[in-house]
Amino acid sequence: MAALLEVTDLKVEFSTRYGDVTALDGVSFSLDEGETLGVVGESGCGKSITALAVMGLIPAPPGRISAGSIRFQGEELVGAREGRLRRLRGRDIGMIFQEPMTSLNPVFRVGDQIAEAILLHQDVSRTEAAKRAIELMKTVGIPEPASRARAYPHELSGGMRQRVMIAMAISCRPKVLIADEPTTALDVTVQAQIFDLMRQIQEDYGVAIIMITHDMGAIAEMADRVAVMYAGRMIEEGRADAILDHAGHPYTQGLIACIPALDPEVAAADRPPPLAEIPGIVPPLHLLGKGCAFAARCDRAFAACTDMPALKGGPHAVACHAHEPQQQPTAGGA
Amino acid sequence: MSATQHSTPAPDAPVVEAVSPLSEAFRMFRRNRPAMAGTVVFLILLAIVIYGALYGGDPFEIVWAPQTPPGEDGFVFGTDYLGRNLLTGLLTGGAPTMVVGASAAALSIVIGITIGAFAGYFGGWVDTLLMRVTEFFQVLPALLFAMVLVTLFSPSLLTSSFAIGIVMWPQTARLTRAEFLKIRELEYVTAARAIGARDRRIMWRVILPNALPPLIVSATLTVGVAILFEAGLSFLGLGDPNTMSWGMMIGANREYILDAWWPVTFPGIAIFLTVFSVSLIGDGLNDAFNPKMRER
Amino acid sequence: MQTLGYILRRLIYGVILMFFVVVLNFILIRLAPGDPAEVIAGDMGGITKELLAEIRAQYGLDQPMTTQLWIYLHQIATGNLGVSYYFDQPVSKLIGSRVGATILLVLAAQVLSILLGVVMGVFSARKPNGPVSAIVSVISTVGYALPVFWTGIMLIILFASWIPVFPVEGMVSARHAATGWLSYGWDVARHLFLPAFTLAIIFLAQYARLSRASMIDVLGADYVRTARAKGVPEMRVIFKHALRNAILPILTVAGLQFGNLISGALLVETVFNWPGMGTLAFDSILRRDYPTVLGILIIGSAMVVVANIVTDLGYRLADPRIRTTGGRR
Amino acid sequence: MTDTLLDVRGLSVRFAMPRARPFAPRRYLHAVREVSFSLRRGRTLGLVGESGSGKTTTAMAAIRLVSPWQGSVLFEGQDLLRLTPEQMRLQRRNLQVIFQDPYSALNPRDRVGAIVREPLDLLEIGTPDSRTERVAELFSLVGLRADQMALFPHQFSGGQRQRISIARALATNPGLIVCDEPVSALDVAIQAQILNLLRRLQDELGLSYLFISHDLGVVQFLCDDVAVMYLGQIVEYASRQSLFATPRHPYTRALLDSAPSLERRKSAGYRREAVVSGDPPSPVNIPPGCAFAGRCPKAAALCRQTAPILQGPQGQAVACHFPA
Repeated sequence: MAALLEVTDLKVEFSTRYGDVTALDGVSFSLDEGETLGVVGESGCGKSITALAVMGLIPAPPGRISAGSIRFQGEELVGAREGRLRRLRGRDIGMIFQEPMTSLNPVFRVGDQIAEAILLHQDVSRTEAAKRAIELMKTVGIPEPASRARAYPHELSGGMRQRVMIAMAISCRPKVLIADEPTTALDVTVQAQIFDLMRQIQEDYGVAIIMITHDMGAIAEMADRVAVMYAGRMIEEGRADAILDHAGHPYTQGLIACIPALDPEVAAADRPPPLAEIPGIVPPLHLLGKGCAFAARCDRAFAACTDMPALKGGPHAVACHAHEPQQQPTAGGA
Repeated sequence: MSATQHSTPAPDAPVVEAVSPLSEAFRMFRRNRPAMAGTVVFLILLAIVIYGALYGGDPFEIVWAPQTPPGEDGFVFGTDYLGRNLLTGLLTGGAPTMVVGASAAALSIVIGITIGAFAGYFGGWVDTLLMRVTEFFQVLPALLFAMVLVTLFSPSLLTSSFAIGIVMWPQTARLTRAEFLKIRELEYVTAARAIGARDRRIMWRVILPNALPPLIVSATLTVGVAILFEAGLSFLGLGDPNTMSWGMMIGANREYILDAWWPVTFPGIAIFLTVFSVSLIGDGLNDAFNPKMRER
Repeated sequence: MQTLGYILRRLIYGVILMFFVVVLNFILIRLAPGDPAEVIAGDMGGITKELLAEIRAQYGLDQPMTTQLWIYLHQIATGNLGVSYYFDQPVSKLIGSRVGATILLVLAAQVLSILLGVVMGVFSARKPNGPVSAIVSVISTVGYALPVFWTGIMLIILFASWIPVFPVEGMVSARHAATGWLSYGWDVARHLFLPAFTLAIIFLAQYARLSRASMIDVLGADYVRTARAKGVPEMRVIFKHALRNAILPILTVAGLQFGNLISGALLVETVFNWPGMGTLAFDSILRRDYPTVLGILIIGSAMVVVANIVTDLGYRLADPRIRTTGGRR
Repeated sequence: MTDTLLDVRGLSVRFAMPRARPFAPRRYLHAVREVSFSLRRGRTLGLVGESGSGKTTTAMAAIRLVSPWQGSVLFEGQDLLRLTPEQMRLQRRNLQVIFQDPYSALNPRDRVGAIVREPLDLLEIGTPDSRTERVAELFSLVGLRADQMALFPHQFSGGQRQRISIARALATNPGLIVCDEPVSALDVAIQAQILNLLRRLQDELGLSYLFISHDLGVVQFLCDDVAVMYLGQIVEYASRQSLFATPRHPYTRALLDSAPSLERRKSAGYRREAVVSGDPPSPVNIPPGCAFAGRCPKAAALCRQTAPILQGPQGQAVACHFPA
């Protein structure tokens, strides 16, 4: 069975004042119906660019997709006409963003903003669209949806606004929902509510989710599969458990180890042990060399790391010269 | 962002050169062609005006037949309705325009920044009071008020500068206040208080320098507006009657425009070029201080 | 209901502002060198002793300052702006016959400049580095630097001798004095075009700049990305989602510009002999007819106050955030 | 001699709201309500809560960067709220702050060396020469090179800027450092670097931290005692060990259940127990009774009428009618 969404060797370049920089290089992944792919990495790793590329929303200029393909249900989206992409957006691929505070238009009522998404893609009357908008608001757990539909964004809390965004994104029952750090700007209790809602919606609608996050905890709770990105490349990919428990790439290992996780042992300790560190920072895109971008921060780097390692190794792929694929825990593999 | 950024000390790492935001902006400005053109034109005009003020001669002297067209009888720009040499007028007429423009702008900037800074920094009733005063001055039609001031106290370079300065400051005050309100909330201002800085230091040493970029841009534009204001007053015959200025030349000859186009055209071009070059500089400064706008 | 209360509050505040304008007038006359009675009488030649005595009595000039102020305020409050001794007419009547022409000119210039400015700004914001954008920024820099009275004169030279399609002087042609509303209106419109256009040029430049910057800002906003992500066509993104937000700073500035518009109108009216308050102010200043000049200052300020209230209301309509929190700007 | 460094009693902060109309009664936003806590020398007290819980305002009021409305703040036995502005200014050498946003915490117009030196200059500590030496020492202490002193803030990464902030806070050898979410704006890898640095500095210099965070993992790593705040009040005040082992307030419980964790796997079919719903009430119209009642799964009629008081044994006080 062909994947719902298939991204192959995607390359995105931006022209900046340092010249052309490659924001994404050789990014490949696939998404099956109804599953959640978590894309994880620090800021500046190309997670959001990946999402925008799939949506056909890379700001051009200065950006452009210079190579690769994005196939949605077998249809090539790279180079597709804007009109075609526009009809896919919002209908087949929905998206929610990081900042619910600024992602809704401040001068329109939230009900109208949801109804607009419906009117754009479905042949229904205005009143019908307004009715459905209220139903959607109920679906995403907004109390008193009929009166809240007449509210302006600034009259709602952050959590409520993110629910409105979700209602808007699922209004046409899309097959893919891209969530770009949907809870980063929210408090933890609200984040938990939003995660629960997203999982509920996935169960009810069967929507496939691309969940972009920097938070390994969110990955554990939300993702079936994980792609780890670093400096515009995918460096590890596989099932969530495999990556969380047996990370192959030193970067992924570091990312997991440096979290001050809630742990009864740590809590009971008189003085918790120091956290693991990854030294240094993500290199700026215009200074990327030919070799492994992580080599400068990596304690396992050796001579071979001056060449770019390829992402290889079956269902749990790792892009690292120092990585030796052991016996893969393929027991529960797809 | 600079090149080498490691959080752990690396003794062999190259020493990075310090780049201050101001020198970065200056470099941007120098690369901006219209802005550099504006600067050059303005400097040339300034040189001409200074030369004219020193050696221009008497612009009121009647030297030839009235309304001699440009180029005839050795008069490059012709003569006006009384037979005065337009070249002399053009050479000497820039000084009052520029002097009044600059001093009025300076006055309004000083008033505006002071009032805006106090209103924005202290907030509360200080802000309410000062903003009410500002609104009051914005309600008065500026040119009319300046005209009244000038006539009441008899026109001269000093009264013109004062009158124009007094009607122009509210915009600077509003801008300054807005910047102060914005920057006041930033953490480095709280940090300054946390390390024991007094209000005076925070206002003038911490907030003001960070508010300067938009204020410098606006100050440049203020100079342009002040020049136009001075020209307008002189055009109406409310400039210093004993000093020839470009606006006055236009005003004096405007009854005869259908007979002779040149006595009004050339001074107008002179005013235009001055303001145009100043606003090119302002635009260039704006781009230099907001590199984001260019990269979008 | 809430809006009604808001209007009421703004009106009260406007009255307070006007009170201070009147007080300022009072101070100005007292500040002027010379005998206030002579200042008020103005440059009318051969002032009689009787007239001066009459003025002194009327303004209470022989009484304490506070009484004088009280008399003056009382006069203004009852609609009495004083008497122009030059025209020998009540100032209110003089201004009343002129104010309509000025309002017409100012509004025409304001509407023209906002419309053109916003259109120019929007189109240049779509491609900030494109040729349209470059042309618009040249036009706006040039327009900004043009002395308005000089532009007017240049247009007169152009349209009077070379392309005589628009009348260059006055507000109506003599022959149109009484030939029905429609042709009267057309005649006024033709006369209005050049002065309004001249006045609009400066403000056009400012609105074009402002709406360009504001539009570039808004087009980069998250909610515009949201609109695109839900498949809104680009034109609708620009004109519905973006413009509605980008217009807000323009409204604010439009309100603040009214004072400057009136100042500009003063120069333009003088150039085109437009029979408004500007020409009256100019003539009166030259004749030192202070009651008239100060009357115009009061009426001009009142116009700005009213215009500010109207723009604030417009802002409240356009921005729901202001409406519900009740805050101002 | 007691080892209590900071003792805050009944601290309240309120902000005046703009009047709805002229002459309408003033309304107040009650940001902090009757908060009491104390910090021992050389230890770390965590203030935890979600946005709007008043944790930052509490800390800022405790060092008078925000004006409190009521209460007292005893620092080394001296009430800070009774000091004159100039006395308070001089006291600032003992009270320093590390801010949340590494991008706005440093004045972009100053060289970072001058930024770190500024407190020494303003509070006139040491001779000019000794100040220069001190700055170099501070730079190496926080892991920066001395040759970077001439650079400007925009030439550093977020993590490095946070190190500069820390160096500035350390400059005057303060007894107390308020850390206002010092790592929440940083990527996880950088966050670990900074947390380890703060820990190391505490061990080496004997610092006391008042540590504000919304991240329980961070608090668990760094704090000795924890005060959980909700709508301007402390709802649970406990030692780290007992708070994480046996949370007593339903809100603390909810925070712990909501916090992301690597152990809660979708693959293992993890489902969260019903987490609290909705949002906190507005701090302008505070409901009678317990502020958490509207979201609490255990709320009873009593909770909506009577506000519970913070009580319980030392090291495990809770403000709840039905504590766990």
